[in-house]
Amino acid sequence: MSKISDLKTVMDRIKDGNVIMIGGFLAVGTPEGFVDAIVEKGTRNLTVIGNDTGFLDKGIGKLVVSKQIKKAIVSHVGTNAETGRQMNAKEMDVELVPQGTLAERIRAGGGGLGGILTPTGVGTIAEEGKQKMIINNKEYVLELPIRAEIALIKAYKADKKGNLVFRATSRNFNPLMAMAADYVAVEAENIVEVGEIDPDEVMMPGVFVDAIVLAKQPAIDEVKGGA
Amino acid sequence: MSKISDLKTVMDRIKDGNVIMIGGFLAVGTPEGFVDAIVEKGTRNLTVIGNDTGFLDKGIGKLVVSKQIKKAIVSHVGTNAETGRQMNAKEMDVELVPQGTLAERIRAGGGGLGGILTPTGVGTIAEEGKQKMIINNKEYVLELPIRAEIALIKAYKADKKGNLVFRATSRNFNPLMAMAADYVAVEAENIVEVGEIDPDEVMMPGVFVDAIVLAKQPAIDEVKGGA
Amino acid sequence: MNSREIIARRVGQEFKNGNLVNLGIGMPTMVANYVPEGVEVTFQSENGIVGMGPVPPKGQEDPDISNAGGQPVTILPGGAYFDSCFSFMVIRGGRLDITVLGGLQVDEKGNLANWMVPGKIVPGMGGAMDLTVGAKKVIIAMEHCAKDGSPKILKKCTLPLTAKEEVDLIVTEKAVIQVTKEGFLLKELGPGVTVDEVKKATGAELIVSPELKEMEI
Amino acid sequence: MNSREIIARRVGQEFKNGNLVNLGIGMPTMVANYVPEGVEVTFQSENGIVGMGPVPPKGQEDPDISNAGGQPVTILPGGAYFDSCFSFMVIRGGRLDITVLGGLQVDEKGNLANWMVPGKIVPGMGGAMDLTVGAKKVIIAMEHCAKDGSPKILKKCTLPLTAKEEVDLIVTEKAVIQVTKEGFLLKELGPGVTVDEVKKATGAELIVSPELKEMEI
Repeated sequence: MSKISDLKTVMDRIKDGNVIMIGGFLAVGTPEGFVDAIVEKGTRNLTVIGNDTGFLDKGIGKLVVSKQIKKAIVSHVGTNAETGRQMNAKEMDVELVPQGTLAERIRAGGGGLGGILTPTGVGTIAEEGKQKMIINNKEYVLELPIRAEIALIKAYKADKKGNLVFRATSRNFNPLMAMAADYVAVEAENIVEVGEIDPDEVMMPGVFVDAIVLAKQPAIDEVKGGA
Repeated sequence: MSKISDLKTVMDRIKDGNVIMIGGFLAVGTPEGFVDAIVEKGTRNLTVIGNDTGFLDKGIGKLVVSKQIKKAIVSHVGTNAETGRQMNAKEMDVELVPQGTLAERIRAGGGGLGGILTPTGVGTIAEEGKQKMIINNKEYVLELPIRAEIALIKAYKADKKGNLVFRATSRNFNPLMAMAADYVAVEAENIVEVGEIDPDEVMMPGVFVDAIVLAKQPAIDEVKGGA
Repeated sequence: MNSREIIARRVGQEFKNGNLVNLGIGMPTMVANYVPEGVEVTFQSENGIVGMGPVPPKGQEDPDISNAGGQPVTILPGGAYFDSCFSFMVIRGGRLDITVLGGLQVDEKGNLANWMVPGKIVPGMGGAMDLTVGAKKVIIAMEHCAKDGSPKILKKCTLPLTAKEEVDLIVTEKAVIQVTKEGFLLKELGPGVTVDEVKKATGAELIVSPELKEMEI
Repeated sequence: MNSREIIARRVGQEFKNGNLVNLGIGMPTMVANYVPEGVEVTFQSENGIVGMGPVPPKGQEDPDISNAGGQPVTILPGGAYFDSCFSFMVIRGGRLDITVLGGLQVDEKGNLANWMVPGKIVPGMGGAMDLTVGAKKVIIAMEHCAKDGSPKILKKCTLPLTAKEEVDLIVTEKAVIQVTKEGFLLKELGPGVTVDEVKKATGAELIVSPELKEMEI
């Protein structure tokens, strides 16, 4: 059962008002082809979960500029002035979450946990409205799981069953998000046959993946030192 | 700064009464050389955290037979009759923890979390004495982190900085335990130079590892299909 | 056909194309041999493997490749290994379609007891508590009665529970019984078994399905 | 030597052999250039890299290898990559020796504010809240005063906090100040700077160390 799909099939799943996770860290490891296709499609009122809102012309930032995001749940927006403008003008809602907490909340959503207790954010705005608990004389904030309807992630290599390999720091949030959504679409730089990825090399088993789309631009293997 | 060490140095760290995590799953991926050395040393009153108590002659079971364990925190003891006997005779204390919860508790201990909420064990003995919480209309048990003074783990390959690669199902609890102890010693089947393991191939970065000891028996690479 | 084969064959029929399946230790492991033709399922085991293949021929075992029972297995092309924490994220995270487990007792609320008999045998729960809570469908594969002939399918479990209200289906050599809000629904009979025989061997009320039939195995 | 270089040089002296260090975005990143000779430290960045090497020569950047500021970096032999969740387990889990961050305000309890100015600029906390809570030693590397000359080292922070009571050391171009239970301890002066100058530029009481000396940079 091959999971190879195409951009149109993936885009057909994305509707106005969806909650979408998008991988990447300051646009490193962001599935730019998927982002461009959403911009083109013009889907509106999206809730987007990601590490940051990228740049005006790169990463999640393109969806900010095109005003398709109703709410962003991210750890950082400082590299995209338009996010700040829309946030101040109350055109977009931004929930800022400490980066490690964001990662753990996505993981909890993916792993069926009801939440995690983290020391991060104690005594700051980040704890506001949240339950706090003292465990072994130390204060922790209870952080709740996040899931999405759709996760759009980027991989370096995928086999046709959806087993994924990420590369260098483009891994970041991608494997976490692949676990935490009802429908997971992967933009892969390389697609290989089943059996070509060693079982110990797999970073995300295909059981979490629903659709694989070959990235538009071919992998620049001269730059990346070969597959 | 090489972390290559020897069995004696690691054993010198282990004292009566220590809390020790030992990797492996029914003796697959257990550092048998370390276990044998503890038996030989005769350290007593140990608290041992592991997936199971192995067999009479394999894995953690050898420490049960030699009566060196005061308390075992494990998910399963059914493959070692001596554990059952000592448990019933109240010679050893056994805390049974659901396997997924044990894994998450060790991870929480390693990652600085105060605990996690899991649906596992709700309505069973496993929830007794624990706080329960309702999140989004679903019941969860609050499970607390576990750490150890020492973790003894098994790796397939280590470089001299302690970067580790595990193999097949011998991975199991080993990487989790490597994060959750004050002193982490690795029994490695193969030791290679720094730089020989690709940064994307590393399953556990060396920052968590304190000592590496070459496994006594050479890797049976014919059986294992080569390094 | 012996009881175990009847059970294993019938459980295999529950698998749908593309399912991710976990088989418990013991009899459930046998089900791997009875996946219906044309159905492709992926087996995972909680010790950290997905895409598990059959037991290797004698002499070709790899000491690093085993299932959760510690038995040597193989891995199929497209399989993957991972650590124990990740393994249970798959299990609890909603991607595991079916878990097949053995049982000591199941009651009409769907409660399961299969991990200890106080004072007698306490093997531990292993991964069973996580599997029952996590899998979309929990199938209990067991002989209908205990060795002493006493019923294992009860109004209320008397042994310590593995999971509360998680069992979906019970498959024995005598019957296929679904756990419903109204109670146990008897859907199929074992080869040559009568409704009365099932009722006598069961310690709870049974609703007999209007579509009751004999297992087609 | 300009202010930034003074600060970066002095922070580098805090590194001990074998330390695992995280450098924040901006000025803290400069510290990588001033690790004292003979001291071997390992740099990690929260986007998922340990064993980070210097910025690559122009034209040799790899688009998949960057630091948490999005800048191209390299990886040294013995380095490793991992996902964001794992990255913060390293950070919160007790294996990160030092984090060097910039600051808007630090107060005498060791509170830090460095992630927003309400109504003006709200870049977000990124990984700073986790880093301050997780690292064994939190060093704030910043210019002593704000651009308008107002003090950033205060009795009590007025901006929203990044972390409560986590700062260990402040290094500015004018002074090295340790956060102690008794308050700010002035330990070292910047090149040519007097105690009075530091006091004037600081919005909190300073305890002058009996061993006060000029930075040796």
